[in-house]
Amino acid sequence: GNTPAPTTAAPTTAAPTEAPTEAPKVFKVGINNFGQANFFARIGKATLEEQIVANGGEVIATVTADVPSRMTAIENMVSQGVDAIIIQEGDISQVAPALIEAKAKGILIASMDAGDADFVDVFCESDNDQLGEMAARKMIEFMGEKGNVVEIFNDAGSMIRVRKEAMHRVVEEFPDVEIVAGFTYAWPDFFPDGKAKMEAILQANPNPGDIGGVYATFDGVGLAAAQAIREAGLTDSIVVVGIDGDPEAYIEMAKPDSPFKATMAQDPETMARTVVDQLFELLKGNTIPERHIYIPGVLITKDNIPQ
Amino acid sequence: MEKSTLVNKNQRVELLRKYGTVLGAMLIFTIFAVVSENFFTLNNQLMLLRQMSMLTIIALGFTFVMGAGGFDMSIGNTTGLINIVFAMVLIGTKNFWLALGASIACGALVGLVNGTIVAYIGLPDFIATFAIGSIVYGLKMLITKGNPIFFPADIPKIASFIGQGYVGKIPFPVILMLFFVVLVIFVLTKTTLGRRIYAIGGNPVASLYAGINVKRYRLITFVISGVSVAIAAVILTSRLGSAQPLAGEEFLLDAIAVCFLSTTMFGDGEPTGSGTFVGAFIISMLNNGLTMLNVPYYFQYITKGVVVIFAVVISVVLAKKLKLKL
Amino acid sequence: MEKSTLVNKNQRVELLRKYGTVLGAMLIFTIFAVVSENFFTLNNQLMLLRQMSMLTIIALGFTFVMGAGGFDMSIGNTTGLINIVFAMVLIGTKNFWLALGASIACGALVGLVNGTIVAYIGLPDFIATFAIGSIVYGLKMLITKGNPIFFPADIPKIASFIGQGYVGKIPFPVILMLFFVVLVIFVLTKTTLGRRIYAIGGNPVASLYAGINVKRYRLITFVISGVSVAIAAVILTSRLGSAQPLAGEEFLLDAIAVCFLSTTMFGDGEPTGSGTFVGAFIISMLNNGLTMLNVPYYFQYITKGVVVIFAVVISVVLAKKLKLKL
Amino acid sequence: MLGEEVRKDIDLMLSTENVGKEFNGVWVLKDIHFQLKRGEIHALVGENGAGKSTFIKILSGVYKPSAGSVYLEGEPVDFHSVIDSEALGIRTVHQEVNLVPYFKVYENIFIGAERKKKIGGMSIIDTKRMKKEATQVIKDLGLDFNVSSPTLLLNASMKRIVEISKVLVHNPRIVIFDEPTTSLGEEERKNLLQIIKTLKERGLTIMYISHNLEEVMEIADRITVFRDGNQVGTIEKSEATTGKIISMMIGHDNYKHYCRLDKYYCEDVYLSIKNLTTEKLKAVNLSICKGEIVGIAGVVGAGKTEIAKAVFGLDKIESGSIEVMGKPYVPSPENAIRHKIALVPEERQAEGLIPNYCVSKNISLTYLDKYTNRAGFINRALEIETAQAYIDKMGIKCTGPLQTIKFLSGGNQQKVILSRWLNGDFDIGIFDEPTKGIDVKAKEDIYGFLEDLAQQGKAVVVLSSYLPELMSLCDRIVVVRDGRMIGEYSPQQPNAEEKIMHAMLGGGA
Ligand SMILES: Nc1ncnc2c1ncn2[C@@H]1O[C@H](COP(=O)(O)OP(=O)(O)OP(=O)(O)O)[C@@H](O)[C@H]1O
Ligand SMILES: Nc1ncnc2c1ncn2[C@@H]1O[C@H](COP(=O)(O)OP(=O)(O)OP(=O)(O)O)[C@@H](O)[C@H]1O
Ligand SMILES: [Mg+2]
Ligand SMILES: [Mg+2]
Repeated sequence: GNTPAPTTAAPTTAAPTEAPTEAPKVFKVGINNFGQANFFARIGKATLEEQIVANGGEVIATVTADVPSRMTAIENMVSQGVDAIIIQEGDISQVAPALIEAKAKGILIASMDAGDADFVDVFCESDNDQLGEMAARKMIEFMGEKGNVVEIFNDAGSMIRVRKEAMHRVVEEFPDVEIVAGFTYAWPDFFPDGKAKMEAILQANPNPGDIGGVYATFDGVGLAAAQAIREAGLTDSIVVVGIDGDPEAYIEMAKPDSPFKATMAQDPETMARTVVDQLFELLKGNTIPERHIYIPGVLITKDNIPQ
Repeated sequence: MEKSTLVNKNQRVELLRKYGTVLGAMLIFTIFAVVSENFFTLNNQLMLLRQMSMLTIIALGFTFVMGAGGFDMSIGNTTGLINIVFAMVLIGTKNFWLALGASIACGALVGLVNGTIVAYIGLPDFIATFAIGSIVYGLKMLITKGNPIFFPADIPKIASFIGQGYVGKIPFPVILMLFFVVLVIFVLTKTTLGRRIYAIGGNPVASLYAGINVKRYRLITFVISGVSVAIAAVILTSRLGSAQPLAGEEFLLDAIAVCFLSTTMFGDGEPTGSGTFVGAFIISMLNNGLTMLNVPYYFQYITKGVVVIFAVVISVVLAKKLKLKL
Repeated sequence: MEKSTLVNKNQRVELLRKYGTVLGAMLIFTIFAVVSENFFTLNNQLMLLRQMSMLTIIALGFTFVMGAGGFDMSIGNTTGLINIVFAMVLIGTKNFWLALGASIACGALVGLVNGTIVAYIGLPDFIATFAIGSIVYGLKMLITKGNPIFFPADIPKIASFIGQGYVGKIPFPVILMLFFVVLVIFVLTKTTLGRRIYAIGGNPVASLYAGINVKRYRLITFVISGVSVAIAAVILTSRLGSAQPLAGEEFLLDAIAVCFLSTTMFGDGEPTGSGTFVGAFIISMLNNGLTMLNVPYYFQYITKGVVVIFAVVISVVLAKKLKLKL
Repeated sequence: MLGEEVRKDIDLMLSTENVGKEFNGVWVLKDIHFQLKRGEIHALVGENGAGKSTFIKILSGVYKPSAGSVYLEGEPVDFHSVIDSEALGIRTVHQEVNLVPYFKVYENIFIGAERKKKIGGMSIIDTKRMKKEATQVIKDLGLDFNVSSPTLLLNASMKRIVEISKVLVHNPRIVIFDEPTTSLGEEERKNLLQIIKTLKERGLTIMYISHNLEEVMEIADRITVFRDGNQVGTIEKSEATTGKIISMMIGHDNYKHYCRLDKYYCEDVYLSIKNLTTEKLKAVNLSICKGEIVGIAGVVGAGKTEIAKAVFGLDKIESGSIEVMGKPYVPSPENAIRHKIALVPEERQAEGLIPNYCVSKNISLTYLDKYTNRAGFINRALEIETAQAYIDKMGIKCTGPLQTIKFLSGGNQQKVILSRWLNGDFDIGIFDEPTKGIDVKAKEDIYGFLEDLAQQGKAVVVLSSYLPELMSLCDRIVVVRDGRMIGEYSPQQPNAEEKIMHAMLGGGA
């Protein structure tokens, strides 16, 4: 929904005219990060911490990898007297009861790429549907609008599911494109597992042309798949697209013989900065123009790799 | 010879062996209380108890299995399966008791399968329950494709009370947990069931010669474990307001750690109900206290490892003074 | 007395018991070969062997620990730590042998710590190695903050050869694996080290009375396990062209499953070198074959569970006919 | 206190001064001044729990003494573990059998002493040589069996032989035998005593612990008696008589030989076994009545234990049937208890003991319902009271009903496990080697208890390879050989003992 944040005062546009005499309150901000396995999580977390400190706040950082632990971490942060909580990645509604309890204590809630809920005060995300759709279209374009697709996914991540479904939707539009195989990667130990499974898929479809495209729902597994494809000597006939904008994916794409052709880059740094800045506005008692902020993804191919 | 002083010294060692881990726990508790102003508050302590309630209940079931010398690797995955069963039946029927019944039946069924292949067919418990866990994992992903199931607005109140409600200031899961702790301590120490389970754990051959139906009792322990997983899963689902197919996988290793801690306390090398409670408290207190102190997460892993080792060392080193060990 | 027929019948049962799991494996193999045209090709078989090489090497180390009646829960986390150590030293010094040495030293060190607290201080192995694993996890996240380390272009050739190279058509990791399989079979069956490890696993008191330094040998098994983890981690890092701090965690449960499968084959309830090889083959073959058949992942988990149970059932049911088991 | 010169006496192999040992504040050994002369066979006797095993565990480095010192050839030694004592040539055949079950016999024999050969500069184990040497060692002990068979399949006596062989292949200087003849049959017992004598001739020094005073009288040069952890004295064989040893052991002279007075004649059959055939047994027929004591005799491996196991549902029955009071009965341990059949197993440590349980919990285990109210709660007070009664009655040496059983001496553990069944609610009790490991005096008590059971109208079946005990105890004796029933004898009939021996050993003997 679009519920305005409860702490909102009047719809102001200018900065508040508070007297700068009283010592500024040091806001404690708790952040909870879901696993530490990919670049998005890491850069996001680091930037969140930096930006909180830059805003004069104090950070309480927690990292958890499953839902009950995440809930425990939230409760612990509340006990510690935080003023706001930022949830990064995963699905914020999975821990709704703990956050609703926190909210009742006057704590602000922010979501960074972790989905929306009516108790969320600030929500910054990439549009995963858009990321998935654009990556899929680019892949199909590279494939010449025909051929077989392998999908690499893991149902356990909400954004991964959104990306996968977007791809399915796009594929429907092209009668000559078909999803013929796919596999789930292990998490967080995805790299060796992803590579081994891609190898098995390639053994089952050994001829050039058996597979035209590999849709990796995030760059990490795309890298693993690209390795397997290169080793199988199928670089010329298979294209890999990923999502994330992982620096390692850029390095891979820059190689002349890489099957890794495109990624939809997210911008975790901007996302993190935006979420923190908006949150601090609310903490200071100001209003913010937009509760739900999209940080657009950028399509990166060999031609526009950022430095 | 100064017999009396010797007796006293040995009794002290024996006391330390039984209560060494507890002492360790109290020490850590005190440190947290002194260092973090928010740790030793009523609110935080109640929250800590609520956090540990699910782990405790699962570990209590595991105590039966381990007491009989067995092992159950399926508990983590089964938690997720029951989360789903509970939510689906609840949403489908809007009847909490039906959903609870279905969950317990499902837990008992998994336990029955585990118990049958371990006790009656005779497979090694570790590998058998591991394989069953893998099947359960496949099943729950087959059903949900990984999607969580959220409660709609119109579910019965009691379904959220179980995990989120309070009786006075006390969270309801805490009351449930304490009830089960007392029940398990009672069953394990005062009834024939408990006596026979520990006898089987101590010497299965002798138990057989003593006329105990070893297979049946081992089966029972797995069923108890399955049912306790079901109860914990219902609390978890209620607490989360949604069924997460993967929620609860972490319980496996934590429950194992808790039960091993339990073996170092109170009893004579077998896990006890009270030991399991203290063990779950230690593990949960570390999670809570270290977050309170804002220790970076990787240091939390290191600290947790170090603390567990020290807690066990206290008991083991003292136990050694007492008897020959290999 | 019809001794001869009895003996023959028993010998048949005994043969089936020892080779039942192998028969099961062959059956699955045949099914894959028939159903998937690309499964039984030289290329795929070589790839399968390469995929299983790391798991096999880790499980071989675990075979020593389990042979002596122990358990090592730290192998998964240690793999990740050594991935990092190897990559960092390699990138820092550009010297493969130095990096290899550092990795092996690091593996041996973890083994030494495990072995010391288990064998000498006397902590229960499960909880102790679990705690050490937690510390190792914390350490590697402390060092890397979870970042993988990719190899730059200028690393020595041999560093990628180890994991990616070929000798003729045969991937180098396969050669390494076969070398270690043969070495382990030899050590376990033909040397006093192997005899004594099994003796300790079979009856530690008897071994102590026979003058075997039980503590030292148990320590050695943990060091062997650590070193084999190090070797596997070096292959893994070389194979992936990068050090992934979390890569290898899956090895823990797989290696345990492999060693339990191993105990059902060839030997008499203890894991053997050849059994471990076949066990690793079964697990890896399932991953490979089911993915090739494009079986949905949840069915893969179900199938894996069912197959493991059946493979073990064959051995166990037959073993029962031979002797009283509980 | 011995002077330096006495300790350095060329004849003195091993000596102790002031050696004592305490567990949990209880001194189980006090001020032991023991001297073992080079080349002698020195017997150590005493009641159950007198401290014999503890003492030899000190000599072999399993325990460290709490007081005093041990000297080997005059030099003080300080053993930190078994490894240290073994390095100096002291080896022990322990009271409990400790073997690796799935190892082959020769592998067990050579644990820690593996024979090796060099192949291409590499040292690998020499299986062939170990098999050969193992076969020889066993042959030296007067036996002949396949050293490649799994140890798991051996019976108790053969396991004991393996234990002894294990010690011998290490070429020790001092061998300590802790009750080596328990669970041996007559033949093996004789062979073993002969072996021990041979070892002495080979120049080995031997310590020998036994509850069988005839054996002691037969082979010992000197005898040391322990009582309650004290060294009562050491006497030369020439001064020793059985009576004197017993009175030193028990501290007084009024000791009576058990002799059964009332004999009972079978009337109503309680249990009948018809054509029972298992893997080991061949068409066994046997009927047992309430109130009688039946002995089952046979050499080791004859199939005595197998009869008991079949009745208790532990072995698969291939054909035949068992009836209880004329009604068919399906054997299983649980069903056996329900039909009031009890089995007191032969290997009481492996098959009876719950090591971590205290004495009282061990006693109550089988008939737990006796201590349980309708709601299923155990009456702990009753349990402890009962345990205390048996501690007094059987003379179990322990600190009380709450002491953990694994800390009791071997014989006292046996007494506890026996108490479990003596207090049982059964109509037929099968006692497999009931006096194994039990001291002379307690043995007589146990005969008395068995007779009491018969007086109460219970059927008592005693399985024993020690014929004299069956002769004095039983109303009739059934002989098995090679899994078959050979015949039934009355101990009263003329030349009974001779006839039974003949039946046990078969045509040849
Ligand atoms: N020569 C032998 N080789 C291998 N195993 C034997 C041999 N003789 C007997 N056995 C084993 O011993 C067992 C028979 O012993 P059992 O315990 O029934 O005899 P027993 O008459 O009760 O003797 P005891 O109780 O005196 O040891 C059989 O299970 C058999 O496997
Ligand atoms: N580890 C221990 N802890 C506590 N008490 C012990 C321990 N070992 C032995 N004891 C006690 O020491 C005493 C002597 O035991 P020991 O085993 O030496 O007797 P024993 O003379 O060998 O008797 P038996 O003839 O029954 O074998 C017993 O009362 C026993 O309970
Ligand atoms: Mg003794
Ligand atoms: Mg017998």
